[in-house]
Amino acid sequence: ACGDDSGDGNTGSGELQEVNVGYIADFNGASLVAVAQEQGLWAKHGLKPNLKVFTNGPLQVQALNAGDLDFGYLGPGALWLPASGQAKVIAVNSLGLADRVIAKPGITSIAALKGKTVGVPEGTSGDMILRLALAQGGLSIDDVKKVAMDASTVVTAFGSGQIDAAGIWYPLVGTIKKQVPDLVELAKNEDFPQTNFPTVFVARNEVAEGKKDLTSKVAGLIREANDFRAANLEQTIAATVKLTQGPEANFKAEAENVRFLTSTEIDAATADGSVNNWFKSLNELFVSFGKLQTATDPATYYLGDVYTSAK
Amino acid sequence: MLALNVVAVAVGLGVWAGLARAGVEGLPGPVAVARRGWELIESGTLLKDTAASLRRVLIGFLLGSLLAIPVGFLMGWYVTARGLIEPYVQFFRTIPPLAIIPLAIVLLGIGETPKIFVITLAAFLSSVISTFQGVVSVDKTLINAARVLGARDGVTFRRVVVPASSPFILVGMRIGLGSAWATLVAAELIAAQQGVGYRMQQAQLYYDLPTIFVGLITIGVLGLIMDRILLLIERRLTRWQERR
Amino acid sequence: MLALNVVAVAVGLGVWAGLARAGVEGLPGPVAVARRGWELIESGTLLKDTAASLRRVLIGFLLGSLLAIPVGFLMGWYVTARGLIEPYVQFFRTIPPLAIIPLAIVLLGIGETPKIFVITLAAFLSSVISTFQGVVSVDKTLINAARVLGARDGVTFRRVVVPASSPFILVGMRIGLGSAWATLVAAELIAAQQGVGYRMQQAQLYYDLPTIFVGLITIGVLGLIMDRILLLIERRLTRWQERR
Amino acid sequence: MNTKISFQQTSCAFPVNGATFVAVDRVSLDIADREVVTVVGPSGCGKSTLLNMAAGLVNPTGGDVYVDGTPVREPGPERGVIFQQYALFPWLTVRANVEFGLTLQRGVGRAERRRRAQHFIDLVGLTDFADALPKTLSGGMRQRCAIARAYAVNPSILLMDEPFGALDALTRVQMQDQLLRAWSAEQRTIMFITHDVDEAVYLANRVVVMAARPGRIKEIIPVELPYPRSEAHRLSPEFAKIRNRVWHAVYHQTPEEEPAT
Amino acid sequence: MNTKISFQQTSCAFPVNGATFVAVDRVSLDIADREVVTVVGPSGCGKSTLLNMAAGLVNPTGGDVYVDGTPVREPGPERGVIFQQYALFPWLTVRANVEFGLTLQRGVGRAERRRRAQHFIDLVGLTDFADALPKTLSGGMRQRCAIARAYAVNPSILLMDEPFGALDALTRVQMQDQLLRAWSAEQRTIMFITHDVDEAVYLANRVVVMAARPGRIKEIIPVELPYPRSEAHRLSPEFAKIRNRVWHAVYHQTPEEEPAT
Ligand SMILES: Nc1ncnc2c1ncn2[C@@H]1O[C@H](COP(=O)(O)OP(=O)(O)OP(=O)(O)O)[C@@H](O)[C@H]1O
Ligand SMILES: Nc1ncnc2c1ncn2[C@@H]1O[C@H](COP(=O)(O)OP(=O)(O)OP(=O)(O)O)[C@@H](O)[C@H]1O
Ligand SMILES: [Mg+2]
Ligand SMILES: [Mg+2]
Repeated sequence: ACGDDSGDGNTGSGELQEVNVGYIADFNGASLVAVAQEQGLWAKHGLKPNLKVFTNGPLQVQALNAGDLDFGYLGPGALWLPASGQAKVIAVNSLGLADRVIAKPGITSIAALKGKTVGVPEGTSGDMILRLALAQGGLSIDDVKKVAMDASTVVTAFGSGQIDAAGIWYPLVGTIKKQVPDLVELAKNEDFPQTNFPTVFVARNEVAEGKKDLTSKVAGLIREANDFRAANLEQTIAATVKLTQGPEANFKAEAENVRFLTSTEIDAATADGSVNNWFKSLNELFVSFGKLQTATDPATYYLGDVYTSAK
Repeated sequence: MLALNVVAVAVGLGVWAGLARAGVEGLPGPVAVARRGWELIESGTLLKDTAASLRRVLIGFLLGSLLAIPVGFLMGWYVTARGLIEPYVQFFRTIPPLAIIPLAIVLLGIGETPKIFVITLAAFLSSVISTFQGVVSVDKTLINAARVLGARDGVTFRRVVVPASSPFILVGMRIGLGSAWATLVAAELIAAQQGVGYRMQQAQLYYDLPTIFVGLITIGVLGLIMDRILLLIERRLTRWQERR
Repeated sequence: MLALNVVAVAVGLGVWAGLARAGVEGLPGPVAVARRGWELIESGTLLKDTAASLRRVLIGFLLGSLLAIPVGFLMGWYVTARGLIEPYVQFFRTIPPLAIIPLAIVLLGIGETPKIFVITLAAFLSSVISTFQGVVSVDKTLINAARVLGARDGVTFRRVVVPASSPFILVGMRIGLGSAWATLVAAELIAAQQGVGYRMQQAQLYYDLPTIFVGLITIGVLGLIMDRILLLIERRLTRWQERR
Repeated sequence: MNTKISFQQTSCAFPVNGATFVAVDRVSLDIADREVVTVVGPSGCGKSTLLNMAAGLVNPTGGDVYVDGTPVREPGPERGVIFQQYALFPWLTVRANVEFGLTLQRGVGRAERRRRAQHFIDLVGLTDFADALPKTLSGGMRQRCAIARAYAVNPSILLMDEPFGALDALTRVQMQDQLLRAWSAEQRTIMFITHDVDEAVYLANRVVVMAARPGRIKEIIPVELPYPRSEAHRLSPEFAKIRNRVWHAVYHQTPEEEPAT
Repeated sequence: MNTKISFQQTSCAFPVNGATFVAVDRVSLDIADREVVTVVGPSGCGKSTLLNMAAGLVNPTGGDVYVDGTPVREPGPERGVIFQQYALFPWLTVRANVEFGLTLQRGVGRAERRRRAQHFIDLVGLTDFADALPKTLSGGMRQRCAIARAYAVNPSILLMDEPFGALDALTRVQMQDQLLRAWSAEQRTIMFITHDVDEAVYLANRVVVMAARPGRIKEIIPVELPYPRSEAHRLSPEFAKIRNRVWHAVYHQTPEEEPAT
């Protein structure tokens, strides 16, 4: 459905600039693209998109670096990639509130996790919230029996009682709840006001530096779509369902656990350094994971002024 | 035979339904899966996905198998070729397709080519060992018979080695076909817009098990059909064999 | 032969170094990989990983191959068994190992068992087709010869069908070995604490290509060594064959 | 005398390109216990098919074959078979091939097995090749190995399909005499296919002459020469008469080969 | 007369369990152009090995074999071979087997190929089985198919390894006469292995008698009977004399089989 819609607003105009855009087919990753499709924003911003769907961030960065993509979408777990110089962040998309540390009924505090088996998809926001939570509860990652597994494995393993706790997110937590209704949520994003889990759009380094005009056009489009979404969530969900053929219920659940900022709010957060602080605190986490050698200065890869100046 | 197959499938469905009802964690029952399957068919998604995946698997499988025949021959026939090629075949066979993907993206981009390439590679690597063994196992007296009738290497290969090793080649193709399908999911990690494997990954994002099962069954059934076709071809090609 | 292998490896290394130097995105050169490999060896990580993975692969491979021989025989010998088993073999062969993992966890937990199970399954499914074809292809006169000497089904199987189809069985085992290794990464998705596949996944998250390459090469080399051992066994077992 | 092997209106047809090809057409033949019956006939007339039905390797499509009064359903070690194509196990040495049948017999120990195998290996003149693989043997040596393998299990019935076809003349005569010696000592019943009319007459109590298309029995010629037989019988006028009669039955003409000195 | 095939101190040894087994030991033999040489000798004396070296299928380990003056390095279609084990292509019908060699010859069109194949199929009496697969043929029929296949390529040299061994007596005599007819018409050179001393004498210009362990030539016996030959020659006293001489050379004894009437 996406491929043929992309030409809609493009009647007779040779002026449109081609752009290769990657996204992930969940609500966070696809909603802005869906809005742009639905509202004809591409043509309006002088763009002709080539949309490519991926299942994770690192693959998109590889495609970016291989020159097959110009722009892509990353979740918080992949933000170390731009931090290590592999791409530039051009826009903040949303702030994730979906992450949880969950435990079997009976385990009521972080401290009680000591020595327990904890499943976590490594390197994801689930991993990050687990570490934050453990630190807050006075434990380190070595105090629990951490078992790395991918997200759907966490669902199965928790559901069948193979693990005692997990760092995972909604809507998967919802899925697990169907099997373990009385599971305990030990920690959630709001417990850590200093650390935000933003999702972002990134650009290939060469594009960000060499095609300022294009970058600016895309940033402008993102702004407009962003504000549309903030104002019309229902319509956005419908558009996303149409784009991805995905299940509406899951998108709804996902949307409930995200904070969508307006572009004005993002402008402000950029101006007062909050955005850079979000990234900085994540970078510290990445360093503790061993993903980054040093906590890079976000100013080197977050192109805040591109976003704020794009209208 | 067909009756037995039907029995087997019925038993399988029974076990599945039993497991699902017995409340094995998260396992959707046949009914839930059938309902989801119907939805996907109605919306046309399944058809489009299937068409996209089938195309990739078919092309990849055919390329891989066809390539395996001459390469397996070279390896079986010429010691030099074997020494040069074999280490690579063995090496790449042990490497999971997932690990090939980054390289495929770097070298081939994110279009159809790298997807088909990954599948081709999987089919090729399974087939080539079998073809090679087939070439090595051909009865020497048949080769001699061809040579005394005036056949040079090329003819001997085409008209004696290939038919004589056709049971091996077909084993290779059947295993290769399985590998091709099993690699589909990995291949469709590479920026696929549609495809059964892609749909399954998407479903995995939300742990949408019914959709995953629809995907598995689709792949399984398509694989089975293609395998039957291969078997029919095999029957035709190896009718000359004296076998039980 | 060995000299040729060395030449082949040297050429491969050359191409790799060339590609890396020519600046193919993200491809680490041999030197970087060797350095990383040395680090991993020094820290003892590589040894521990290798030991853990080797154990899983060996057990899974042996179980899978040994199981494949009687099952392949049943399928080749008794039409009923074939009708009942074949649809499942074909079906599961097309299913990517990744899709088996949830079920393995539900049924077998997160210990070593499900990891070995996934590998066993992969090895089994590759082997069984080949064994089956081997059984079907056995020269009828040899079976007749055994029967007139007083051999019943069991003996005929063990002492005629198995040796006569040993080229096929060994093809199956070699392909199965490849599958076992290729499945390792998927198997070690199941809550592994160490293992080469686990290390590679971790490295993939960190985009740590040198480590991935160290893993690939470790797997490749181990796979190659095991394959050579199989080949030696094959040579011994099929010395009776008249072949070129 | 008891009937050992009994063909009763036995037919065998093969499907060939849609049609059926009748290889053996309603053959009735009783072979008595301890009798030697040889079968001759033109190439392709159904001799091997007939023998394979007695062996239990080919199922009759009509009628039945009885051994000791029970219909034959499958092969058994009491019916030894020597195949036209030898059918040696290529992965076993000569010795292991010969021992194969013995290892399946209960109560035959290792030493005894070895001794018996060695006896038959010596008998067929393969002493120096006991540890050779079949692929290293000459055609005649392979055939002799197959003979030793069948003899070793000591079957009460021997079904032999051109067993001496690849042997040189002297070895052949020696094997014929050995066969007859063992036959009388071990009380065997023998069905023996050959193309050599002299051989057929020399060995047989009765010679079965088959005709082709469809394969059927044309004539059964008794050989009224006493056992044990020797070269003297071969030279007797009686022998020559029977020989000519068999030849005539097969080819509707007397042999053009006439004796010469 | 020119020498067509020349063995010059040709030896062939096989490695056997570490040691070497000398199958053929320094054989020297010149076969003239258009000569028929038959080879007889006890089973396992190296006849097939000798013939395979001339065919280019086995490499001598000592000395060399020359055909038309050049050393043999590989097989060629000018040297037709009939194998002791037939070696038919099991996936091809009788017709396709016979046509195989013809399809490799340039300038033989489809129709011509078919015609020639049919001719030889008819010649060996397989007319009704032209479209049968080898597995459905009897032993003798397979052998005849192999004969037709070798004849069809019309080689100038025929190397025949017990080609008529599985045939019944009458067919065999017919094939012998056909062979001689074609030989004189097509100007062929023939090397022919047989166990049948009569056959060896009937066909040959010279009979080569081999001895075993190690395989070597023991005696070469010229057959001074004029071609074309017929039954009359077979019955001549001259024939019987040569026949006895060959027999004696092979077995150090005169044939015990004496003529009878
Ligand atoms: N499996 C089969 N399918 C079709 N036809 C067959 C099969 N086996 C044998 N025949 C046919 O049956 C006929 C008799 O074959 P059989 O082998 O019994 O002949 P035979 O008398 O032993 O001949 P020979 O002396 O040449 O060995 C032949 O015409 C052969 O083609
Ligand atoms: N590949 C081989 N390896 C070892 N020994 C061999 C091989 N081929 C032949 N021989 C030996 O060489 C000798 C001669 O064999 P060959 O086949 O030439 O005999 P032959 O004269 O044709 O006998 P027959 O009349 O029985 O066919 C035999 O003793 C045989 O065992
Ligand atoms: Mg026969
Ligand atoms: Mg020979």
